[in-house]
Amino acid sequence: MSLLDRIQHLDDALSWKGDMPTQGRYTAGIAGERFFRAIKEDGQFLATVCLDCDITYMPPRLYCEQCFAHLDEWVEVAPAGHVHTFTVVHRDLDEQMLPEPRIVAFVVLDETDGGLVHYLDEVEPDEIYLGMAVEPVLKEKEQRQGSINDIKYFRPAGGTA
Amino acid sequence: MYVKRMKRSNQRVAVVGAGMTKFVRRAQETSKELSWEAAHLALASCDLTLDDIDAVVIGTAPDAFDGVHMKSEYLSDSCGGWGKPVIRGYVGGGTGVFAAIQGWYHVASGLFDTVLVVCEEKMSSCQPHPQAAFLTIFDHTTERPLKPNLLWIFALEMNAYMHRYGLSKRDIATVSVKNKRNAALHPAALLGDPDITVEDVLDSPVLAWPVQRLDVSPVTDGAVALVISASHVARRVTDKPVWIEGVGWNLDTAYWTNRDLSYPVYVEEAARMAYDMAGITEPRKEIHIAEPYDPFDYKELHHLEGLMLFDKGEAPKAAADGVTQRDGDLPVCPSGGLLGVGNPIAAAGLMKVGEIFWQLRGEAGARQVPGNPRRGLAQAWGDLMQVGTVIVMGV
Amino acid sequence: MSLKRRVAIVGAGWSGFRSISPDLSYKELMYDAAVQAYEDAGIDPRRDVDSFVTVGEDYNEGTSIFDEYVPDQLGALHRPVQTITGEGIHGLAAAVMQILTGQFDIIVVEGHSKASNILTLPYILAFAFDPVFNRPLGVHPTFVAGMEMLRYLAETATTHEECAAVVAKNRNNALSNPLAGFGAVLSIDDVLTSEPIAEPLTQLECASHSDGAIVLVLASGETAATLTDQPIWVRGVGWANDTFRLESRPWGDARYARAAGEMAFRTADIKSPRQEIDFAEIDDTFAYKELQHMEALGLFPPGVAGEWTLAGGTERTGEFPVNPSGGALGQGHLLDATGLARVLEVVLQLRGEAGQRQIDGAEVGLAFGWRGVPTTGGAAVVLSS
Amino acid sequence: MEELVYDSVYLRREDFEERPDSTQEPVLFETWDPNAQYAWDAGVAIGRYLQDLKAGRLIGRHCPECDRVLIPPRMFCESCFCATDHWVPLEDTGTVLTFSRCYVTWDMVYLEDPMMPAVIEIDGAAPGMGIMHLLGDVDPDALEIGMRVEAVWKPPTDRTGAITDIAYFRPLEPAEE
Repeated sequence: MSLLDRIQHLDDALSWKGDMPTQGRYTAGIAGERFFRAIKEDGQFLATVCLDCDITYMPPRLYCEQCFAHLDEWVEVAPAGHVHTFTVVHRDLDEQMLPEPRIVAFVVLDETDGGLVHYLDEVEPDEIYLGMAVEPVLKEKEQRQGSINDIKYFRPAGGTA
Repeated sequence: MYVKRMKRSNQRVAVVGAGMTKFVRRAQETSKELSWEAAHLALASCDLTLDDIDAVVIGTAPDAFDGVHMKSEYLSDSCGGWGKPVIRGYVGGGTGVFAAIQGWYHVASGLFDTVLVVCEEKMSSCQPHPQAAFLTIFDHTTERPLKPNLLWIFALEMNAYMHRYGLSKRDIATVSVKNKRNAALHPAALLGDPDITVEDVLDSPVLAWPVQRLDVSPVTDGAVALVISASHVARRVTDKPVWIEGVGWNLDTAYWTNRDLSYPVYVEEAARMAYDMAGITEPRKEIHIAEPYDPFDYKELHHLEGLMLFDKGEAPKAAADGVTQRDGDLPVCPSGGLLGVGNPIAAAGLMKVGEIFWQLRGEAGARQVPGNPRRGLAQAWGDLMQVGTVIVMGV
Repeated sequence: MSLKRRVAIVGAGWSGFRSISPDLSYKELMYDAAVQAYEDAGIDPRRDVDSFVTVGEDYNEGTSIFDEYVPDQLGALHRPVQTITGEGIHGLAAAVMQILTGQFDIIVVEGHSKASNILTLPYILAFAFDPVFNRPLGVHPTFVAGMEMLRYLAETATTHEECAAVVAKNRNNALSNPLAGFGAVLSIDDVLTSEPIAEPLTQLECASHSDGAIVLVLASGETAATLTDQPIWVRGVGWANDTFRLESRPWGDARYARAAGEMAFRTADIKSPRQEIDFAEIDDTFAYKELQHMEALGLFPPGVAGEWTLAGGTERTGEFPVNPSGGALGQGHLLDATGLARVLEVVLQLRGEAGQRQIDGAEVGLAFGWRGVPTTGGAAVVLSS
Repeated sequence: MEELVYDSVYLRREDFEERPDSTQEPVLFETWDPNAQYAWDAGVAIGRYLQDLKAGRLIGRHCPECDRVLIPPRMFCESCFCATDHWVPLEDTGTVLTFSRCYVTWDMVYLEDPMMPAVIEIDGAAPGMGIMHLLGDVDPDALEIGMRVEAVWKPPTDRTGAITDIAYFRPLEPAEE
C-alpha cells in the first residue's frame, strides 16, 4: 500500500528554498586559447584541419570528432561567412521580455566546415535570408579579452561602420 | 544479508587497451580535451581506431565540478561518441569502477563487440573550491542548512571505525606513506613522494579530527580510458587480454545517520556478487593484487575488510606490518592510489582498473608487483558512504 | 542479433502528471509509482528484483550525486542500483543490456520530474551549453530550437501550419488521457498567433513542464511468462549521439534520431518501419521536433510528416497514430522521465488499457526520446504485444 | 607504459591572475554563475518534521512490519518496503554515536574554533537511529562517543520550521537524566 497519510491542506505543503552555490571558471583549452588569443590580438580567425577527413573545424579543435586524429594543422581563414540559420529571441534567461528582440544566427565561415553562433545586428529580421553574406564586427582591441564576446555581432557584408 | 547470485562467466569479455592523462591540480585542457587525450591513447595502446568502437560508456561524477549540466552530452564527441551509442553511468565516487562494469554488460549483452570506456573529472573548474561542491550531496532540507563539509562524513566514519576496533592513527597513517611512495613510480602521479614518513602524516594539520591533511587525497583534474572487447575481438587484438571475471555493485540507504559506520556492509555485498561470478571462495588466497578505493588512508583499510581480504579491525595492523606493500603477501594499491596518483573522482576509479590491467600483463614498469599475479581486484566507493563497486580481473 | 522474446515489460506504475505536486516530496512521488508498478507486476522488490536503474540529473534535482537518494523509496536497499544520466529510454536500454547478459531476471527502471521545484529552469538549460563558445552569449536556450526549426522548414518544405497542427492534435489527444495535465482545444491559428519565443517557434509550440514519476518492471523471457499472461516484448532498442558542438551539427536534420532508429529496427528485425509498426510515441518537446523525428526515424520521407499531420493521418484514428497520449505537449514534459512517458503509453496501448484513447488492433509500437536542448542525444525502443 | 600517459598541461593558481610584474599574460578563461535556485517540496513526512521542529519537538515515524521508529521520518520503510503507519513523538535527548572537530568551513575557510558535527542517536527512536547535528557548549577535547546530550532550542520567536531551530546539542549532566 502506498502512503497511509496524505496532506489535506495546502498550508501543510511546505517547501525548502536553496541553491547549488558553486560557480564556474573555465579555461578556453589548448585549441581555444590559440583561437581566442588570435582574435584578441590580431582580429584573426583560426581553424584546424583534419587532413584525413578533409574537415576544416571552426571553431578549431584539438581533435577530429570523426577519426579522433590529433589536429595540429592550423590555418587562418577570412572573417567572412553566410547565415546558415537564425532566429529572433524575445525573452531573456529570467523569462523577462527583452527591451527589443535580438537576432541570433549560426554563421558558416566561408573557408571552413563550421562557423560561429552569434548575434546579428545592423539588419532587420525580414531582410535576412539563408545564405546571406555577413562579416564579424569586433570590439576595439583594448576592450577585447579573448572571449566569444570580443565579437560584438555579425552584420551584412560590406556594412556601414 | 541478501546477495545477488551470479553465474560463472569467464573468458567472454576482456580489457584490451588503456590510456590516461597526467593527474594535475589544475589542467589547461577543457574537460573535452582531457577526455580525448585519454581516449585516443587507449585506442592507440591496442592499435584500434574509432571505427572499431561500437559504443561509448562515459563515467564522470558531479556536474558541479566541470561546471556543465548534462555533462555527458557535452563530453560525448570528445569520448568518441560521434554518431555512436553513448551512455553515462553515475554512482558518485563508485563511477570509475562502475563504468568498467557498464563496459562489461554492453559487451556481454551481445549488442556490441568493442566499447570505449572514458572517465573524466575536471574539478578545478569548480569555484570557490571543488570541496564546496560537496555541500550539495547532503539532504537539501535536513542537513545542508547545517553547512556540512564533505570532511565531516569521513571524520565521523573514521572516528566510528577507530573507536569500534581501538585502532591507532599511526597504523592507519602507514597507508598514506605506502601509497605516496608507490605513486613516486607512477608517470601520471600528482603526489608521488619517495621520502614521506609516518611522522609527516601524524604532524600534518588537523582538518576534521581524526582526519589530517596527509590522510586525504588531492583535488585533481584527469581522465582515464579503457577499451573493452568480446573474446573473439580480444584474442585478435592482443595476446594478453585481461578477462573481466567478476562484477558487483551495491547501494546502501541514503539515511547514513541511521547506519553503523564502522563497517561497509555494501562493499561486502558488492564483493560477494563479484566473487560469486568469478568462482572465488577464498578471496585472501585467490586475489593476488587489490586496488581498494583510498580517498582517505583509513578508507583503504575499511574497504579491505569489506572486501573480506582481512578480518574486521585487522587491516591496520597488517598494513603496519608491511603485508600490503608492493612486495608483501597481498600488494594493495601498487598504483599509489588516490592518495598518491590523485583523485579526479570518476577517473580515479578507472585508474585502478587500468592498474590491474597493466599489472596482470606485466606492464606496470617500476611498479610491477613481483611474482606472477594472475588475478586482481579494483574497487570504488562513494555517495554518502553508501555505494560499493567491485571488479575482478584475471589472465 | 535480435531481441526476439528475450526481454519484456511486465509491470508499470506512475504518479503525478500535474504541473505541480506540492503534497508529495520526490521520494513520496517515486514511492507512489513504485508501489503501483510492483502490484501490477505481482512482485516484492525486497525479494524478487535483481537490479535497479534510475535516470536523473544533478541540476534537475538540485542535489549533487543524486543516486544517493533513490534506493530507499524503490525498495532497492542493499541491492545493485545504478543511475544513468540520460533520457528515460537510455535507462531502459541499460536494463535491457543487463538482462541480455543472462545474469539478471527482473530489473526495475525509474524516472521522475520535479520540474516545479526548479525556480530558474532557463539557467539550468543554459548551464548545459559549452561554457566557452556558446554560454557567454547569455541567450535563452530555446534559441537553438528556433534556429533548428527554421532550417528544418527550409530543408523539407514543411510549413509552420503543419507544425501548429501537431500542437492541436496532441493537446486534443490529451483531453481523453487522465495522465495528461495540458489537454486543450486549439486551432492552428491559435498556435501560430501565440507569443513568439524564438521565431518561428511560438509559445504554444513549446511543451510546458510537469511533475511525475514512472516505474517500469522488466523481466527476462522465461520469468516474464511466469509473471503475466500479457508481457510487452522489447523487440528492439537503439540510442545514439551526434556531435554536441552547435557549430558542426546539421541544424535541420535529427541525425541522432536516424542512428538510434536504425539500431532499434536492426535489433527488432524490422525492415520497413512504417509498415511493420502500428503507432508511435515520439518526442515532441517542440512541435516541429515530432515531425523532424518522424522523418529522421524513417517513418516518413522529408516534408511528408507535416502533410500527413495536417491531413489527420497521425490522429488517434488515423492511418499511423502519433502521440495518442498527447505527447509532451499534452501530458507535460517530465525532464529525464519524459521518454518513459512515451514508453508507458505504448505499453498501455499494447495491453489494451488506454481507455478512451485506445487504438484498435495496435500490436507493435515505437517510442522515441530526446534529451532536449542543446543535446543531440536520442533513444528509441520498439515494443510488441 | 609512459607512452600511455598524456602530458596534459598543468597550471598554477597564479596563472589565472593579472600580475603587473610578470610579462606572461594570465591564461584565458570564462566565469559563470549557474544561478541554480530551487524550492524543494518537503512532502508529508519532512513537512511534518519541520512543523514539529518549529514547535520545539522531534517526531519520528513507525514501521508496522519491523516495528522500528524512524528518524528523520519517512512515509515508507526502506527495509520492509511498506508504508509507515503512525507518527511517534520523540525526546530531544540522545547519545553521540560519532563526532568530529572540523577546522574548515564547507568552502575551505580555516576556523580557529572548530565546528563539532556529530551523529546523535535520538531517544525514543530505534537503536542506531541518529540524525546529524552540531555539538556546542562543550570543550572540543572533552567529546566522547557515547556521551549523552540534549537539544538546545532557539527561542520560539526565532524558530522558522528548520533543522537549525535546534541551535546545537550540549552535554546532558548526569543529574538531569
